[in-house]
Amino acid sequence: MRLFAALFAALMLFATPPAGAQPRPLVWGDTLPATLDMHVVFDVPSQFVLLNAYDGLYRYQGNDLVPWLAESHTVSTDGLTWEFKLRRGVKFHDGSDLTAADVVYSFHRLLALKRAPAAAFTPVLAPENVTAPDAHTVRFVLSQSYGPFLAAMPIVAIVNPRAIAPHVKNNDWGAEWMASNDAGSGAYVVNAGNYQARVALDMQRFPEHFMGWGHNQRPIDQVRSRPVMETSTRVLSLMRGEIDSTDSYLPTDQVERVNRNPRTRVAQDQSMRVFLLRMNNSKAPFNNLDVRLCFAHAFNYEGFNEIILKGLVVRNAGPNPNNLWGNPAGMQPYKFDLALARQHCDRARAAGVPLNREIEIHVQTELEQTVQAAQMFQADLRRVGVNLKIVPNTFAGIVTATAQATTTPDMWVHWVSAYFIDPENWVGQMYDSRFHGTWKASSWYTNPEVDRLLTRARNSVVQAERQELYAAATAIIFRESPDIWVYNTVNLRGLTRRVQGYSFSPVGSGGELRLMSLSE
Amino acid sequence: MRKLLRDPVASLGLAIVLFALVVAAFAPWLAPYPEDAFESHLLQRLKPPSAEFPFGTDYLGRDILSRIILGTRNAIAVAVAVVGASMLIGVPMGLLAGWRDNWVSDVLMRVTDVFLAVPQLILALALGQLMSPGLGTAMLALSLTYWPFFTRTVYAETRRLRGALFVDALAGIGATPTRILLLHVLPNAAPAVLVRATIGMGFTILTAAILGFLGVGAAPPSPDWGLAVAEARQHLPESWWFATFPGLAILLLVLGFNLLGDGLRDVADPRLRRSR
Amino acid sequence: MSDMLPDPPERQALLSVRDLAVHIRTDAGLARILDGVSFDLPPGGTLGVVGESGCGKSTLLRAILGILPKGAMVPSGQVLFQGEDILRKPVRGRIGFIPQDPFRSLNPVFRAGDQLLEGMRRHAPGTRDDHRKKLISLFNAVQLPDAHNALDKYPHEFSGGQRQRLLIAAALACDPDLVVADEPTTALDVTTQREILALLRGLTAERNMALLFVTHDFGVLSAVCEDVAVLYAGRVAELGPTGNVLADPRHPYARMLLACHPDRATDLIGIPGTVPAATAQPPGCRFHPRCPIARPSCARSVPEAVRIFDGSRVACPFHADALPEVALV
Amino acid sequence: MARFILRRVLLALPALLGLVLLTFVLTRVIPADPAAMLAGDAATPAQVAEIRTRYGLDQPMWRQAVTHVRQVLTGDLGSSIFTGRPVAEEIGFRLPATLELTFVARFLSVVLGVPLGLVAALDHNGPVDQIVRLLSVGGLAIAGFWLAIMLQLLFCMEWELLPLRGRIDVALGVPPGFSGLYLLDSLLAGRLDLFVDALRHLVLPAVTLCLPGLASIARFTRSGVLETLQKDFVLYARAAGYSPFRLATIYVLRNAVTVTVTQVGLLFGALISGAVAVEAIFDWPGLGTYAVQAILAADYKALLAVTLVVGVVYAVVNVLVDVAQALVDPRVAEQMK
Repeated sequence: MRLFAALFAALMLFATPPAGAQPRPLVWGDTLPATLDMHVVFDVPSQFVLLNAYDGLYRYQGNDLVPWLAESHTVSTDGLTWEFKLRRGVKFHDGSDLTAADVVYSFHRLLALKRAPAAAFTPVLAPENVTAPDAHTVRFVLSQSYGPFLAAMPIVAIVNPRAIAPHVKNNDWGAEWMASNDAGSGAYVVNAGNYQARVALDMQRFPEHFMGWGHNQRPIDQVRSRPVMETSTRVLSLMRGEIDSTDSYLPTDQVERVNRNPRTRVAQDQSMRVFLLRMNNSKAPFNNLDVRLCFAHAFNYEGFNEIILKGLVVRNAGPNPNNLWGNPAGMQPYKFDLALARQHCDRARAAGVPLNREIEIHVQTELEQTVQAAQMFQADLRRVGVNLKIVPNTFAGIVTATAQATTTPDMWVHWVSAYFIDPENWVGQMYDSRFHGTWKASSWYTNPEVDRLLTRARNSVVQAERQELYAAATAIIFRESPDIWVYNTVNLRGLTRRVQGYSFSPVGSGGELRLMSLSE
Repeated sequence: MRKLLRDPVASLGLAIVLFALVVAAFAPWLAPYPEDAFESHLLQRLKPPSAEFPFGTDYLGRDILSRIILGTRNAIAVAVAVVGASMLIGVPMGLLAGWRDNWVSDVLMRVTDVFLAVPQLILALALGQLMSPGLGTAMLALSLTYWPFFTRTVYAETRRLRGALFVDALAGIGATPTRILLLHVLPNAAPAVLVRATIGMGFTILTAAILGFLGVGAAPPSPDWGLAVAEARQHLPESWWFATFPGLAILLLVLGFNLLGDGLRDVADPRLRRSR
Repeated sequence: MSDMLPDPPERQALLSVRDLAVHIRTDAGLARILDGVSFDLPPGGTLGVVGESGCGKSTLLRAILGILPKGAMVPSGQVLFQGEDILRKPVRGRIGFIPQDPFRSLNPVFRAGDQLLEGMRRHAPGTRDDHRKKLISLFNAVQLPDAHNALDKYPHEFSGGQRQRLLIAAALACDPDLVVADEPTTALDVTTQREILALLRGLTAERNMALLFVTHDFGVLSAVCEDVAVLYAGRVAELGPTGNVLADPRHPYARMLLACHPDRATDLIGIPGTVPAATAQPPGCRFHPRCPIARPSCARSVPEAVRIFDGSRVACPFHADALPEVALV
Repeated sequence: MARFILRRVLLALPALLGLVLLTFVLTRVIPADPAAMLAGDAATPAQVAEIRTRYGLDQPMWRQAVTHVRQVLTGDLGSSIFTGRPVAEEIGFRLPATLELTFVARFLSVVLGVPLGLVAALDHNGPVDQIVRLLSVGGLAIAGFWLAIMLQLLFCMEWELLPLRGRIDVALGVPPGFSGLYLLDSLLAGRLDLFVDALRHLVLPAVTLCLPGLASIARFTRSGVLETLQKDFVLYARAAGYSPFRLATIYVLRNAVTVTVTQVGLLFGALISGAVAVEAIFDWPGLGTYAVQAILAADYKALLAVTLVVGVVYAVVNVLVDVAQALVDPRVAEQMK
């Protein structure tokens, strides 16, 4: 008993961390990607590693694409040959120089592994067509003109072949080693010894980074990434100062509270992440336009956006984010109108569309908002006589199911984030039937005219022409209402107030550490 | 029964279980807002407990008391289904394995061991992903992991009873093994099975709640209690009532079944009864 | 309301039980296990207590040893040991105990020594080493084979007879003035039984220890005890010198008991009816529902103890009456 | 004793093999397609198909099963198809976290449960007994995840006394050491500050997790003590003059704990399962969260390995339990000979 009392006293004594210790490192509480190999993963969390440990030829700063490892580029008039001039004096973390050969190696590796980030390139780029005419020039010859080529350039991490070479096994391009190690040139160096997949990633500043540190008077030296799994724990850990940042999906309910806390704030930035409810257009009842219009008018956009999400999102009329080019002028979003919805549904019923069966809507259980949206929709649809059944699922499960039209659920709820800033990322890959079988194109929408317009837009390199083509395609798609587009995300990231210099970009959700500093 | 009622703790359990059964049976009439099983009322979301909403409202503005009342049905239905299915698998296997010592018995018991060695919740989670997650899947997963307990119970009882004099006597007058097992051994094993089933009800409600909490159990808008706690998490600590009351409901009902099971065990097992 | 007054203290009694009643509250009601039991045991004396199962023998022992079960009440009476009331304050060490079942009386998970030395540690002077030496010498005295290593063995490594020897040695370890033995030989086979009894008798006589010996075996009784008390339903039916009681029992119960099984009265086959439950003792003489010579008065008042010629006391006013023949078949 | 242990180990093997096969079948019928997961967000169907071939996922199920069993038997758990890292290595990081948590939780259950059971038995049917009974039944009735949240609500949010998540304060770093058990490592390194911090992080998850075990152990100890108290040898020991305290704590308890020891083992599997929700809530980087992540990511390699490891831990603990039982009760060893 005395022992217990002593123990308790000791615990209380240490209840407040000892003051005057060395400055607390930045603790990043966002989700970590599955692996550190940037040629293997390509999703929202992977951007954190991509932006900080690696560099690409170009990079997004805000909504703008700026030259990064490349100084400049040229493109031939037919849009097939692209040449990038590299900066001089760029060093990898091991001190070796970054040359054109390393860029070529990186693209070869990417195209050989054929994993997610390669998807934007494989249709138009063969490995042998990436070459280095000299030590500071990289040449790409595409098999077909490809408009979004430059926009997709920041996806590709340039890796150090000399770091990888000793670890190559069975012709795997060093994939096993790269999963937990760093072969980059980025502003931060991964401490591979402490790395635990999805649990802990420690990084320290790379003083020799080619962009220099002149822009930042007090750069952060030590960064520890500690993903917090549960949303509520994440928010509370932030408010108690255990972590310095949440993920960028901070629940809107928490915004006020985080802002009220003297230690924390919420960074709010309009992003490019479209929230939508999908419909499987290949099957009854959603192969009927009236049904789709009925559903589009039965969603309480204002209630969801303004009350549940407290107005921290922006109503988005179509598949492309509002704040991106390529939208037709004057597109008026669908309105919540149950009377109109009922008319459409009645007309569909009269035409013999089976609307009496339960319609399944798959939600991502771990993402609360998808559940809330479905529940609200369910309640409203009951008033027009439609039964919605909510099926909990995971992103993995849904991705698998959407590989075939027959296994794709009636409906499902998700976001389309900014992987690169180009309408191709949204409307292009979502409604061109050539992408059927990928989750982005999972509404199985087919319209030859739209296919034609989107292909032309993809293959053009003339901005004005592309703008027009995407707008024309979007206008058609909007009228046919294949999905229910709800809002464009305002990125909400909780931060401790000691984090300074946080600067948002839709790609990477503002996770670029190079720009940040800590005030004490 | 009288013995059970004389035990204050067990009668408390019985009272809770009976209360829950009544609530489940008349849920739509007892709930102040029965339509809150499906409806949402966004304007009154996350209201603290008041006279209008004794347990407050949840994140879609639904009355938590109503949803707890409506959820009782779910909880009990799951428990009954899972325990029933587990008994259907487990009891015959236990009888079969316990009757003779041969390879059939060995195989059956080894299979049981395998299922017992499987980390239960992980198996349930994996199975929860097997088909689309939902209450049905959760029930299947729970039944698949719970039957070995019945097998073990019945196995032990059968082995104990097969050596009993009356079994020898029955065999002597030419009763078939099936007849002996079903008409004589099974009724004698029934008290042990009953105790196991009662405790299993509580256990199942608890595990189903965990599955609901982890997102592979009941699906929204089901007024499932575990699901409600999960939904409530991101509204803590402000909306404490949202997590607290559904959790208390789980606690109370499981407690009821466990107390009842505890009391039944004392009544059923004369060896332990002596020590009570 | 004692049915048997104690003797005038001719000899200074070592153990004097006076008007002892023990009641236990049970689910079925109040069980009056013992009622008004009185007897004396002089130093060095040997008293046998006989009776069927359920007549209160064990409870009597437990009262003397101070280990009555939880919930037992003593509404009246005293147990004086060397003049001290040991019901209020049990004595340890000065009373040795030999339990009924050597198999179950040792904790299987401890070595023999750990268990037997514990009592000495608390109640006998000297160091642990002294205790060990003394126990080993006692083991030799009780003819336990391999006495030297016995302390380090586990109970399951001894045979039944060996275990009983072990326990006899343990009972003597603190040099008690009284040894209480609870049917110490029933669990053993006949040969072993005889040896153990002889040993016990010899050892107690040699050390001038009094012996209180509970049994339901008349044969054992005559071999060991000077005096005998016959218990029925929590009361002493008859008390007197063993030889006399066995040769000429006066209480109807004792007479029938001995008539059935002259030397092995293990149960009451032949006596109609059953021993009453302790919770439902009949009024008056507790034997009267089964007694062949019972009269109406027997059901009304508790019979007074009657002293007869040889010093025996009999709790039956009609002890001189003949029993009908049929009752003695 | 060695033969006895060997026999127990051999008995556990078929169950483990069965477990390997069972989990294989179960994990492979999860409809989420690992190949699709691997290929990632922007993959084309052709890319997915190629990955399926590369990982042998297009082979018939039985063939995959044979390959899998062969790999497991040679000690190769494979690489996580999600993170691309060797599963054994990943589990190597995670297992100590779970073991530390479960051991501390189990330790708490025993040191609190045994005395509770004892006092309940000694006050048989008295008020203390009834209270302990209510508590122990209640302990089994409480939903761990809910209790965890309530504890967080009070100790972390309202009173801010204890940390909310994780094993150790991020700023302090990881204690140097080989075992991965932070309490042990920090003590060995002489870092009291780390030890205290790790302990503070352990308090709430361990308390949450110890409760069901505590309840069962209290129950089993109680009935074990009650049963032992009825034994003749207790009567004899009382007559021989044991002090009541010594009688209760040593003489009786040692017999009673044989049952309890078995329970400790049987409950160990449940404990690891129970850790799943608790780990998720306290963000404890252990096997439970690993399993959940593996399930969500359709990472069947990882899931197989987790189930196998948990099965092995379960089997090992059961062997240890048998050994412990043999040590407590010499008759058990006797029977096993």
